Amino acid sequence: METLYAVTTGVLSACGLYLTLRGRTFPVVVGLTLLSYAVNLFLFSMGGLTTDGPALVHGEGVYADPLPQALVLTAIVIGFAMTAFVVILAMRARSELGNDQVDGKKEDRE
Amino acid sequence: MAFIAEALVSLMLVTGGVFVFIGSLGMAHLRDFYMRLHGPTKASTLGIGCMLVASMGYFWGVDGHIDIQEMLITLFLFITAPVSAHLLAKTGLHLRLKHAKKTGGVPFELRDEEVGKKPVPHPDKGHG
Amino acid sequence: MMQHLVVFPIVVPLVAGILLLYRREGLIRFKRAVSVVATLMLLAVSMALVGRASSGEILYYALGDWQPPFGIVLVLDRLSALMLLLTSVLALGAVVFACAGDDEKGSNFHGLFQWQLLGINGAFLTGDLFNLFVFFEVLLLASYALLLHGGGKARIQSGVYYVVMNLAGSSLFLIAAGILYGALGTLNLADMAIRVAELPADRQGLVTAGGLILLVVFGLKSAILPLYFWLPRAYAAAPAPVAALFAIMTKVGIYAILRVYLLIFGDAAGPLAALEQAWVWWLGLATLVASAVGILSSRDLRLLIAYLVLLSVGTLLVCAGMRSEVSASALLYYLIHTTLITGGLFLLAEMIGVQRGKAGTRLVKARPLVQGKALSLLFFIGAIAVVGVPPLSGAIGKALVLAAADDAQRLWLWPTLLFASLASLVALSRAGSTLFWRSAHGSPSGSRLPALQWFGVIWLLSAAPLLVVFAHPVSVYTQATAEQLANPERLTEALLSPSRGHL
Amino acid sequence: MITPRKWLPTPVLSLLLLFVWLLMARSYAPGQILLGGTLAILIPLVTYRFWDGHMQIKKPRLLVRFILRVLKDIVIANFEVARLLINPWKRLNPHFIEYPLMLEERFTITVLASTISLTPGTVSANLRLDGKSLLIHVLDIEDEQALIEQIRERYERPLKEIYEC
Amino acid sequence: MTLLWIALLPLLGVLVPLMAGRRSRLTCSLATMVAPAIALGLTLWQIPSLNAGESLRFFADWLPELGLALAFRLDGLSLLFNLLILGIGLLILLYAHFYLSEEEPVGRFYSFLMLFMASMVGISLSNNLLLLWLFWELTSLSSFLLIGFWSHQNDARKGARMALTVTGAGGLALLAGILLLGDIVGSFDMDQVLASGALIVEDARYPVMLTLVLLGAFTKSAQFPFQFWLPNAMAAPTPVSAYLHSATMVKAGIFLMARLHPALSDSALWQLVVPIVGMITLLYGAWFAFLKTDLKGILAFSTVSHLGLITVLLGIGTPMAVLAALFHILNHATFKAALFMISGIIDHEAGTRELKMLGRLRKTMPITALLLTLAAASMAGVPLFNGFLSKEMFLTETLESPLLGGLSWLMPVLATIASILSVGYSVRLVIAVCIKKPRQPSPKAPHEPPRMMRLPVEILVGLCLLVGILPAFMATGLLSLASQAVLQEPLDFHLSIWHGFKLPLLMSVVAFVIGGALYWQHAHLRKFKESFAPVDAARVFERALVSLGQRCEQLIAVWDGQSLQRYMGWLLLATFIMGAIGLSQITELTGDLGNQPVDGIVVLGAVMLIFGGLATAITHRYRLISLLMLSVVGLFVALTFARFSAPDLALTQLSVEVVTMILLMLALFFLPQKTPPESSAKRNLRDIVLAGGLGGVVASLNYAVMTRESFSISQFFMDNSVPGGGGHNVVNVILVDFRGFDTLGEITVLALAGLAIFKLLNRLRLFIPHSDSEGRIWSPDRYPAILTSISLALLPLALLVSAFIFLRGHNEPGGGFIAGLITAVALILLYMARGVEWTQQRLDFPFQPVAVVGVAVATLTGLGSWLFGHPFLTSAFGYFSLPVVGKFELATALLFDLGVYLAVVGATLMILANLGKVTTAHRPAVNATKSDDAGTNKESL
Amino acid sequence: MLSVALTITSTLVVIALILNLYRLVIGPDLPDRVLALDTMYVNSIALIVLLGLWLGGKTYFESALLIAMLGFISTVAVCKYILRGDIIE
Ligand code: NA
Ligand code: NA
Repeated sequence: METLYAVTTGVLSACGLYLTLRGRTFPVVVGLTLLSYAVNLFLFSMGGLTTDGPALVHGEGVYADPLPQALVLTAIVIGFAMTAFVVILAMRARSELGNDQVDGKKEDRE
Repeated sequence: MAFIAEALVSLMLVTGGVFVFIGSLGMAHLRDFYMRLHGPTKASTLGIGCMLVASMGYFWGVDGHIDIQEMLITLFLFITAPVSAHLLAKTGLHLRLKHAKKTGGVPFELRDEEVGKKPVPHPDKGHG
Repeated sequence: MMQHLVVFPIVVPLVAGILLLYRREGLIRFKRAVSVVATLMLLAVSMALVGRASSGEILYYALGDWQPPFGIVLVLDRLSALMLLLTSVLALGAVVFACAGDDEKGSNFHGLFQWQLLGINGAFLTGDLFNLFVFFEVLLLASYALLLHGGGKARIQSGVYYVVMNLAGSSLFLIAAGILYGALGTLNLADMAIRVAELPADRQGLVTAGGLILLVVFGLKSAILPLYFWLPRAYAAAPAPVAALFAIMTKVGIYAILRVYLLIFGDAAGPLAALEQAWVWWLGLATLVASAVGILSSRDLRLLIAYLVLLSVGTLLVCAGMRSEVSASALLYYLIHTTLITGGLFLLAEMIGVQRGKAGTRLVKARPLVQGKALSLLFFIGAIAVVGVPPLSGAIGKALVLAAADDAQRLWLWPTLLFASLASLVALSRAGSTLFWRSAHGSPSGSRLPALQWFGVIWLLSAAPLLVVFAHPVSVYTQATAEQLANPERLTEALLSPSRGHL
Repeated sequence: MITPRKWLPTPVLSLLLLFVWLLMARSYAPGQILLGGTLAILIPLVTYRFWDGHMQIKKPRLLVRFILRVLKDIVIANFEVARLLINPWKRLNPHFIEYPLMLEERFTITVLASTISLTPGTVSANLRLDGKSLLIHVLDIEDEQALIEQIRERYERPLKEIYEC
Repeated sequence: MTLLWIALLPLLGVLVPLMAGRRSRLTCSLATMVAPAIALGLTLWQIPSLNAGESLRFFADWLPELGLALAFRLDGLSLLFNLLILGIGLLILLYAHFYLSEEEPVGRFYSFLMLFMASMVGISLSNNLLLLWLFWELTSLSSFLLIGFWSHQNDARKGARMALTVTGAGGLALLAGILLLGDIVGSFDMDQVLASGALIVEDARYPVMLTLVLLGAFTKSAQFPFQFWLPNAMAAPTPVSAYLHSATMVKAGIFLMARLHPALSDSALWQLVVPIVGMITLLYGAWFAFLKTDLKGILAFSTVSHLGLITVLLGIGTPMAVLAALFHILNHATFKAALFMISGIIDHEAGTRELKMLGRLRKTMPITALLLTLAAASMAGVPLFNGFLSKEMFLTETLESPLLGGLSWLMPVLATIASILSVGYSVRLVIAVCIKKPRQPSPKAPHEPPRMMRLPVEILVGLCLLVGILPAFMATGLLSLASQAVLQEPLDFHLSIWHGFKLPLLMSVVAFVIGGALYWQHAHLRKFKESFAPVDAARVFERALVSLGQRCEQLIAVWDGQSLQRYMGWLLLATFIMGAIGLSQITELTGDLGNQPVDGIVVLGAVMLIFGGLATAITHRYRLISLLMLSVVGLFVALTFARFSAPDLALTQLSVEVVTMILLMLALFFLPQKTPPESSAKRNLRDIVLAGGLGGVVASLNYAVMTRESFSISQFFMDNSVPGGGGHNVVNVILVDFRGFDTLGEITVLALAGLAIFKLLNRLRLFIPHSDSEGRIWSPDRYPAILTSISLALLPLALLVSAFIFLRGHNEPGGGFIAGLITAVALILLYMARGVEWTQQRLDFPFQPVAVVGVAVATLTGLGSWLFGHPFLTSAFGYFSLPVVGKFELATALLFDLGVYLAVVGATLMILANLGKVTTAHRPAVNATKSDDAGTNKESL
Repeated sequence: MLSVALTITSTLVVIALILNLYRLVIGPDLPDRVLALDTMYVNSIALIVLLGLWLGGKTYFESALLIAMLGFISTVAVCKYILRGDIIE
């Protein structure tokens, strides 16, 4: 299971990273979002993968490590805030610069 | 849990699964978008409903008292599924998606003779 | 109240921000008053904290009363106290300058400014890796907003670079923090240090990976080569008071490098000790070279100053890369100097640009300045200080840095740093003579600059002579700080042995 | 003086909300009833302003009957559709129907459209902008007129009675 | 203390003219002179103590960490220099009073001059190497200001910058040299340094150190090949030239060599480099002085030449050579200062410095012409002038020095040639200016200057004569003190006019004869020189700087490229390398725990995620499709969280995912719907390799951590969640209590995002497309009726669910954040269904205050704990019981969570609703056919 | 018996999801993909229910509820986007 999980994280990161290397703002934003999903999965698994052990303490039992979960929660929220900002920035950049290239300098070829 | 109960739960569960499957199958293999729309709207919704009933029954059997909170999800689905389908159909009509040839009563928005074959490009060429 | 003093640098801007942001429009006088008063309070608090820290005692503040390593702690040692004081001094200059009118060029300036301070102070105080991430994000998002204050193409474009790079950096931070948590099982930096010292062999690679990826993140923040590209244009485009405040932002990265690597990867870390050293050293040198090239290529005063920031970053990084007590002390002295002076220069550039009319800060012939004399005097002071020519602070800073290198390091450092200094000398003398001497004919036009702006600039640039006059007391403090940093076990003891240090 | 009306603008909705609350809370303790009751009063008060016109259920008993009928139809519809879907070799006769509406209120039209979508082989595809007719897609049609009649009698009239008369 | 005052007085004197600048000019000039006069007096007052062999020192610690101290010494060498600096300085001030025109800002000029004087005094008095460097650099700066004083002149600006650049570079080298020297000696204290000659010379770092120090000295003293800046510095007002380039600044380098002579000179390297450089400079300067046609140019090159001479002497380094050097310093300063002042007078009165426009001054300006002739005679080394004496000593030393081994004859020969040239240019100067007829008329009719303007010249020329005639009386005392200081032992010498018929005299005679003859051949020589392409140092330098700037710009353009793609590439590459280094140190990737078994649903999840991720990347050019794919990933990430025991995360991820989708679509509306194919195959491959590589690193690290046992501190949270935090949902207790501080930061970030986005949207005017990317005009149904009714029906339900999730969060999955998002999403649904205007009318609360109040509530909850003497954010909870209600829990954490809830609702709505608002007011009519308003209308934020 | 039923149902749901993915990938038109995504949301509720039955707990009830709610909203948003471009107007 760990192998599969790690491969998934890796593939998602790779896809996200690939998109962040694109030349237009929107794919970059999508890439960053995808990357943050991957990173959340990564961070989440740092306490190990636990089946049937949500950290709701009502007695004895096996519990998943709650700390990475709390961290991921924070990371999701912050990631959301950042994504929101960057996508609006992309929009504004298009309006100011006349195209949606990340470098904002070349002619819009459409 | 009593055998009968378990059997009922199991039956309900499998029924649900089958409906879920059928809904998606219909969506996967039917010939045009308007027909594909039927599967998920009805079958999947009912399938989930069945499974939720199975779940309710199961926990009734296990915990000994009945919680019908699953009904809430079913309620939600029954409220929302037709609206989703409606909106999807609207988008299909808006985009003038192809329909199966033998479809009858084709409405005006899908008829070429009413609105022309291709969308007339707007002078400002959209926003590409 | 005194027992809560350590959390004040966070609470004050937080509350001030709340007051300022509650209403979006109007009340500009009220907002200015709140912002300035809050910054003054911050200054007072930081001074008190420096006073507390200078005794050498390491204090911590357990938020929520959860003791380390479980809860989040704020750590006050000489280093963090110094950084707080530096921030508040810089902030006061910037905020007063902004009150002259820059704050009205967009919405919510003062609130964002205070929250930016919140993020910076939090980053300086926290003793927890993940909390550091959170404060990084606070300061970044605030800086994104402030960078765009006032609008304009250049800001938007540089904003895209800045934001996207830092967003990717945030993801990397999470990966690094995750690995370190996974391998070490804790988030408290002091606790990490203890655990690294007893690390099983099969986890060393993981901690190495985590530590080095973290270095990429800090390198990005501090603008090390080849991750510095976001800096020059962003700093050049930012509104003056914001650019001035940004002078501390790269130092947050430097601070993080000092804090994390001296503590966690100190001598006790065995095979992992000084994990970052070679990278920071060599890339710091390369950063110096890149900054020199940038300095020589700049045709705009703001861009030039931005590259001077990069130069200071390079200098600080090589200092960090030397990793000795002497070099740490030199680093801190230089850091104080460069932060305040480059901050002041950004403010000054704005004033000069305004008086030059259309030409702005571009280094071309333009109309003469209305207040050319005073501006040129300040520019001269700032330039001397930043180049490192006596008799101002830069000279002492540079001499300290040069002297801190050992024989092997000198071979690389001296030529590089001296050539970079020469480059800045050449560029600044050219800039100065173009700005103040090579004016077009005609009488100066335009209005005189507001007093608040003068205050902001003079407030910051007066550091140049003051740091020379009080070089000894300052360097006594920095040396004591360096000594404290060189002995991280004091910090771990103070935090993790229950009887000591708790406020 | 605040009239009870203002306190409780939509008693049915409030009851429904209380019921849902108890469903979710999985407890009928007095505390939960109190809490749920408070919310059931508060939420309509907050959201009341969003209703343009206020729906009155005229004949609740009829509503219950209607719901049961629809549920039955849904189950049947699904078996029907399942049959159609599983057997792709059966020739389907898809068809669009322009259904002239008798209902006028938007809400009741919505209920009708939803009902149509959930029941045998029909999906309401578009409510015309004038609100006078509903475009329905039928998966496999046998008799167009019969279908229109069936919808009218089985769903539209009851709805009209429940809400609009 | 006296020493401190001598050093400080000129420095304080900097302020005097600035303050007196508003007064009359005379007041200003006189006031300025006070400080240096006192300093001079104080210096002279010390002579008896010096003669008595007392060592005069002042010491105060400044920065012991660096070895910098405020340490001064006054010995013979400093005395010599101080007298020159202050004495000539006073004369210059007097002279400048007449020289500068009425309009010029004399106060500023004086204060620059005083700054310069102060720094020179500092150099000569410093008893600490670093202090010396401090003053050294200060001379560069003040001379920059002085040379550039006439800043409206192009030459002045360029000359100033060139001087600063060259001397500044030298100063940097000097700093390095001094640091190295201090390191070798172990102190920067001059006394210690001077006493450690042997130690220094034997140190392995000596050659490097010496090179660096000499670089400093040579640049400052305009030695070859750094001589070029000096002639260009002549753009300065003449008092400046007279002061800087005769008496003081250029002598700083000489001073340094003399000062460090005992410590550095005892090596073959010194004795090789210094004399040779000096000799080249001597000849070079003399040659060009001979050929220059500009009065100041001649003087400037002559200065270069004489500096070379002194350098040669210091290089030779024998006691007598040192004496000669010191003597020549004194002599050169007097006659050259005089000559510069004269040239200034001529310039002032005749309006030109060009030789061809000058002539016959003996008629028009007889006294000045006489003074010129006398000073020139001294420069040429005519007997009975001071120049003759030191030159004779120079020639003697070149003969006696064993330098260059078998080529030792070369030195006297070259020295003679230099003397010939020096005679040549002196003769030329006198004849061209005073005797010959001008070839062109001068701009002004020359006449004698004011009496007082000539006074300084007269004093100096008088000194030349006095010293020349009565050398023993005039100079012995000073020179013996000075030489003792340099040589560190008393030197027995006798200065006299006549040394008998010896070889040096012959050499002088030869010089006079041939030099005189040379003057007559001057025209031919000039032609010879002009056959070479003229090399204008200033131009070359200026061009070099410009081209350096351009090169750097090109370099930056190539290296930086303004390409975010490249920057990201670097970032990822750096991360890849770092991660790979870590991985390479892991011997066994799989840890002790190994793999858990896989089930079908997990495989499905992985397939969905991998597929979704790949599809997002592959379809990225079709942006909406890519978004749908991203949505699949989002959904399955949530399911993954659910699968692995993280219900809170699943809920959060789900709600965030939907909001993100909506947000991305809102923005996408204003962006191109498709990305044109523009990446080359190479670039794509590169990106795939880079992204794939880093993905591999991430996967490996992930795997390595997961298969190792966790040593987490988490058990503490498990154990304390209920007793300490009052909640059963540990994740929530961590969020609102154990690590509530993180959460406070997190909601601040969220509120900040709202504020930042508001800033971005402020006054943004966007072009609203009339049709989609395929040219299809939008559907006319703005608010589909069915959607409207349903969203209204869902609203109360959603709010109820939101309240439910909020209230139970502490004990079960949920909490303020998720509840907030549900509320926000429900309202957003309303926005979608009914539009901004309609919704806004009914939802009349402003979002920013809500978000801020959220943060405020959380903060106040945290601050509340202060009232009970607990740290910030300390939680409290209790179980209470009421008759009907029964037992229930109240916790401050709930209040904190309320803050979170409000912040989330406020910020999310602020983002989405404001974004929606951007367009609403400006939407053109649906069926508009005109596209006049299609352009984007931009305004500032 | 229940476990057999669980296995069968799981298999059916998994196949259903793969069919959704198939439709999502091949399209051919946007509404097809949106429909596929919408169905995927609905079907993932089934996954959650199955998970609950398998683990014997109701911890994930809220997740299912949210999927039902949010899946709908996201479908609405995409449809609005296709129909009107401006989803909040
Ligand atoms: Na919109
Ligand atoms: Na809108």
